[in-house]
Amino acid sequence: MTETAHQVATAAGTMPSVADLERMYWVMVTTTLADSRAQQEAKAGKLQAAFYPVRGMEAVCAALGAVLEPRDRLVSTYRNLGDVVAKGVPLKSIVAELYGRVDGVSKGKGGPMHLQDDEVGMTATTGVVGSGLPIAAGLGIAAQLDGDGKVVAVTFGDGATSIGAYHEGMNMAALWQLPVLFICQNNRWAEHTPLADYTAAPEFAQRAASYGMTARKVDGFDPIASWRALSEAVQAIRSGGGPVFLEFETYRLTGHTGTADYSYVPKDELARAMTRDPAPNFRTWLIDQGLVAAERLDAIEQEAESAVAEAFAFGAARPQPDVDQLHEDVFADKKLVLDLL
Amino acid sequence: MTETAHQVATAAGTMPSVADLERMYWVMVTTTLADSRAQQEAKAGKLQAAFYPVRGMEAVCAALGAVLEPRDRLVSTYRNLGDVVAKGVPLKSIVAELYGRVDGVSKGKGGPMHLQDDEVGMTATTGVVGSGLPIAAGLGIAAQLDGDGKVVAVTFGDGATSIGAYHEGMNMAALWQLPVLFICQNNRWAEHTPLADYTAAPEFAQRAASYGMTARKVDGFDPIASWRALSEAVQAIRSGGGPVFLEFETYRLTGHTGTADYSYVPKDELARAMTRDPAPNFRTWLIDQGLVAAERLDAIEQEAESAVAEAFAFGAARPQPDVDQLHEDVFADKKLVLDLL
Amino acid sequence: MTTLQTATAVETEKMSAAVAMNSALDLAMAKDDKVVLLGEDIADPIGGVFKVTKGLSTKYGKGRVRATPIAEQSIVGAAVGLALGGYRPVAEIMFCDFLTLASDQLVNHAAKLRYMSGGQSSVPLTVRTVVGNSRFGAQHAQSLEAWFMHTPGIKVVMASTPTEAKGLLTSCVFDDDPCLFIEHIHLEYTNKEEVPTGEVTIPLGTAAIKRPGSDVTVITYGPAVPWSLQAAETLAEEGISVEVIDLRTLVPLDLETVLESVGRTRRAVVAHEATQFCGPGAELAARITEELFGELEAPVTRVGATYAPIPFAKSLRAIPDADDLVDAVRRITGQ
Amino acid sequence: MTTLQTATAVETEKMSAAVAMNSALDLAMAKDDKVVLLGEDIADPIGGVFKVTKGLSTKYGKGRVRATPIAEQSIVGAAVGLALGGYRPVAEIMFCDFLTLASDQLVNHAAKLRYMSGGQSSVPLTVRTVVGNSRFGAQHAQSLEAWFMHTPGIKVVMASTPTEAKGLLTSCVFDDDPCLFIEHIHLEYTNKEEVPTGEVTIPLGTAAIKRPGSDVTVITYGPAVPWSLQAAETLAEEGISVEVIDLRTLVPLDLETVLESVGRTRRAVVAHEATQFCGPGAELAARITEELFGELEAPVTRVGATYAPIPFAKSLRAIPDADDLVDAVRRITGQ
Ligand SMILES: Cc1ncc(C[n+]2csc(CCOP(=O)(O)OP(=O)(O)O)c2C)c(N)n1
Ligand SMILES: Cc1ncc(C[n+]2csc(CCOP(=O)(O)OP(=O)(O)O)c2C)c(N)n1
Ligand SMILES: [Mg+2]
Ligand SMILES: [Mg+2]
Repeated sequence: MTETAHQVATAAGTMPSVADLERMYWVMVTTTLADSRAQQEAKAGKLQAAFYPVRGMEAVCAALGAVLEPRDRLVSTYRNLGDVVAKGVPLKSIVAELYGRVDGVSKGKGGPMHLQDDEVGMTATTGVVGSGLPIAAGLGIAAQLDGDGKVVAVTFGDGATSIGAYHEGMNMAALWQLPVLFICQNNRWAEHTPLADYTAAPEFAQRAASYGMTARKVDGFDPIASWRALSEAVQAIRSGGGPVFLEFETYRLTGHTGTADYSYVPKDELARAMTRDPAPNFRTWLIDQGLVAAERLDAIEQEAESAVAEAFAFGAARPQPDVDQLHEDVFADKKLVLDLL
Repeated sequence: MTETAHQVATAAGTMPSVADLERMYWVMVTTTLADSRAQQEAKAGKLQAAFYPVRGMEAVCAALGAVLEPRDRLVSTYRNLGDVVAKGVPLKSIVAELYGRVDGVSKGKGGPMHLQDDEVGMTATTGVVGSGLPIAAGLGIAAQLDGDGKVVAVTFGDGATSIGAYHEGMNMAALWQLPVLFICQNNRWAEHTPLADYTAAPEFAQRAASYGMTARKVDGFDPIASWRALSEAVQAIRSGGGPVFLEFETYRLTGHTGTADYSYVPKDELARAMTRDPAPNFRTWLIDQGLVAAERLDAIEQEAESAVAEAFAFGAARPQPDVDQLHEDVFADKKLVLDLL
Repeated sequence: MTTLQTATAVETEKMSAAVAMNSALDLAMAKDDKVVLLGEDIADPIGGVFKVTKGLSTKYGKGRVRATPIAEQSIVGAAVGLALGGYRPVAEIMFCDFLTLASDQLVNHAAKLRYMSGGQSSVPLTVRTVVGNSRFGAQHAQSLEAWFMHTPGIKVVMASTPTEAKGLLTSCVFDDDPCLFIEHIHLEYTNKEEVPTGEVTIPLGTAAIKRPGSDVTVITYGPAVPWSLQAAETLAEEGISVEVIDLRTLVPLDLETVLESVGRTRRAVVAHEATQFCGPGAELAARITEELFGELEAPVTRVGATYAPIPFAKSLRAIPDADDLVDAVRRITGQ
Repeated sequence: MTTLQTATAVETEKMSAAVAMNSALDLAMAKDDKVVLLGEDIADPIGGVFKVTKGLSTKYGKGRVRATPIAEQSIVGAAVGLALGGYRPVAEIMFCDFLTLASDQLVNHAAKLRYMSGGQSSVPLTVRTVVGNSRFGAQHAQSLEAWFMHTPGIKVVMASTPTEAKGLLTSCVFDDDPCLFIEHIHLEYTNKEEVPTGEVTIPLGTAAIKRPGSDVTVITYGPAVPWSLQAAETLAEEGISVEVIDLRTLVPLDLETVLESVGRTRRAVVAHEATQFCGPGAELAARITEELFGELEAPVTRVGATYAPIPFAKSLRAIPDADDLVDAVRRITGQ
């Protein structure tokens, strides 16, 4: 990670279309704003939910959203806000789910750790570290059997690389050359434990390559570098090249949860990471490069701001699910449950 | 694997003492004979137990027995006959346990999958693939805290490298530089599934190195090469160098269990492996090198033969445990169990 | 009550349970190309260590019949993914004891995804597994059905005959909820019977009265059914008329059949091979008592495995048998 | 019955359960250098996400207090190894739901090694874990004590007060068998009380009568104790005298205290937050009925979580509370 602020890839290479650049900026700004708002509500005790901020990961999420098609599937984690916004889940349905309200994507029954929206290929979100990888492998088998070039992406943190399910999912995907894109969001923390305290082998991409798949490390603060790595990977996977592992180097810009202490973070490390804050850097760069005008970016920001405000107003105001939902969707047939009571 | 029969390491290097060479030969012959006898009894329906032959692994087991001290600990698997003989568990107690008899190492309550003898550091034997690795890591923490240079060795198959516990144990050992020796017995089969069908990354030593530990591949048919690699590793570990992973290339010379079909094995592969059969090759080499005289080896063989015959006669003849053993050793205090009935 | 529904009840063949389940999977795969199998060693030539998938990889290809790495979490996890991707995976976990390795995927994902997604997800997977016995020792002998009964969102099925194994497995495969199908090593090959060669389905949640009787109801399932019937035979000779109910599915639970029977006999024993303490019999005993309190002549009695790991030595018998059941019935009938 | 044994019953301090358990671990580590801790995030500065290990890595060093990788199998597996190596490990599994990831090590190894080795091995490990609630959703809210009750060879403990948390945890740490110690997120910080600052031990297998009564016995444990006491208060106002028994340990089980009480009251309700179906209450109900059949005035009733994953929305209440218990007691007392 270099220390230049405002740094975004300048090296030559393919570039997203202007529409994609604008959408990426929209995703980044929306995510940043919604994230801050959710943290604020959580700290105020108004949002009674475990909320896991995504600050620092906005560039990767935005780039992922730009390279995936709606039919492509995404499996995410508890730290999912950027992923779900990028994949196109409507903001109101997201926020209503954070509040556990009837208009949430999952009718308020899943909550913030389990955001899911089949309509846009946001297939599953797990709260158990690493458990998404075998599920993604299974979706990869399904996609491979379907034979239509669908890609399955799965996001997870650096800490997830320690767990058994990670290993099993990686080996299975490599073995069968499944169309799975493994996205390691390396924010250098596993809850409150720094990377160096949980592994002697911090080069995740290198370790991933040893399973027999393509693997690369990417600057995850840089939306263009992220977009390039992701679109290359998706193309390779779509054309049958088997799984790809990308490690995105970022930093967790906030505490582990919306309410957690973060005083233990080394101040200089955090300050350095803050200079790479994805959305403001991207804005500057887009203007500097003459790709998107400041006015257009202002408009996107305003749109995002009001969308976030509206979504939170909506989410907090909607009712909670009716009690008859308690035994609905335990099984396909509700009657079976009633027999067991 | 070269195709020369009678091949044993000839390259210069340190050598076991004559006493160790003789003991290694004794372990190999005893294991081979006891293994064949157990298979025979199992096929005849007289030994009613799942027995997992070790034919092909004798050289590695013998070498391991020669380099470990009694205080060093060993964690093994269901395929444990060579390990337990090499670690010094009395043959009669082993065979009595195969038969589930009261004089078995575990009073007949564990059976062949769970041979254990605390007296000689044969600390645990698991029937769940890969589960020994985290246990070995824990024993490694204990040894590290004891600070007395004890080494913990754990044996497992090539197929075990696919499972989550393997991964977690490896990462933990590397992280804390635990005094653990990982011994991968690569016999190229995971039950009835060949290596190429369960991983795209068959270079286990290479993958192991990516956890941040020393790792090497060794010719496991060669007792001298195995002994050299193992003693080097044990020395390094004992002096605080952290964990070492050794992959021993062998071949499963029989079916998966004592009674399993093995018709599916590629005949040429098996024939080639058979030319490397550890005990007879070692015998020839010891004589050729003038290290141990043929007469001495004959005497060892005879001793082994009668010991095996005696052990099987003993094991089959001894009584099964008394019924009052049923609730003994569920908890330290038997009374607690009686309260739960 | 219908104990069996056959699409074409004509042709039959003598089959073991293993062969009958093989036939169930074969027919399911032929009928619906969304049915895929995965598990250790399930491909030919070996066709599964219990031979239940024999021939299927040859017939349907290694894309639909996948021999996996030794990795139970990813076997069940991949089945969850396949199910979310529109398939009907049938995963084999070699021994029930290894469900411990896959229980995160079964319990936290398969069983909860429909609920947590507000009904968006179906997870139509089947996990087949086998309960071993003491020939393998304590790590290959546990009956863990109680764990999954206690887990809302997953169905639990155990068959006791080849025909029912075929019919129940077929129902699991085509069920839209996750199903755990537990087989028993003793039932896999013994007890051959005439089984329809065509499709057989038995609705989940229907118990079967395997022997009518009037003095005591024995409620049982899976491997305990044969020895319960044997005990009933012995007791008949003593003049005690025992009704034997084979639950067949533990979730959903056909309590109606159970209560109807116990309402008549006014005495019940629950018999199973799982550990008795906090086991399936506890739920049945509690429930029967709640519903029929005033009508019972004796407390509902349980016959299950004793509180101990399963010992290897045969002289140590932790798992109950017909004699234990005979004793229990004699006790509650005051003989 | 002794509900509390204090080595030095003099000095006390106001403590939450989290602080009391911290004190228990601190004293245990000071007393016996074989006591070692491991688990995710347990080292300082954070000292565990529930702060139970706060300060201990600073005091005893990172050799004895190890923050681990996120790897539940190897956390418990390493604890098994440490125990076999002569130590008394205390492993923290952040949420009870993640026991699913470590259950092979707990069930197939920790619980069986003494038995399978014919008594050679002791496995004196303690696994501490926490039951969450719906603030985290369905994957962080399960009470899985029934799974481990059903597993021969492991003790299961749940405390309901700070002092008892300290005393029971200390007993677990120094017990020679594997112990599962389940905490509840609500009890961790609320309900402070005066707790002895010195060592406290409470023998495993001793229940405590938390409120004497004569009409109905409520048998409960862990997080259900406070709301059971609350229900008893409400019912007292209606003239129903409820005896509340806090089991404190589920294995071993103090059935004697339970039967003595129900023998007097002749009515019993079992209350817990685990799923009711095939849960701990089933065993208790079945057992009480077996022992006291002729003496019961009403069937033993159960109050447990309903059959559903734990929903996130608060309007959906899957876990019972005082009102449910009040209703149940009214029902069986015919009010
Ligand atoms: C199996 C499991 N263990 C523990 C936890 C508790 N936990 C939640 S998030 C987290 C840290 C994960 O770190 P990382 O994978 O780096 O992801 P990040 O949170 O940094 O995005 C932990 C340990 C969990 N959810 N699942
Ligand atoms: C977790 C688990 N899954 C499946 C099995 C069944 N099983 C016993 S041995 C074996 C093959 C293991 O292969 P490998 O690790 O190469 O060891 P080998 O038997 O060849 O020595 C399998 C799958 C098991 N014992 N444990
Ligand atoms: Mg992280
Ligand atoms: Mg092998």
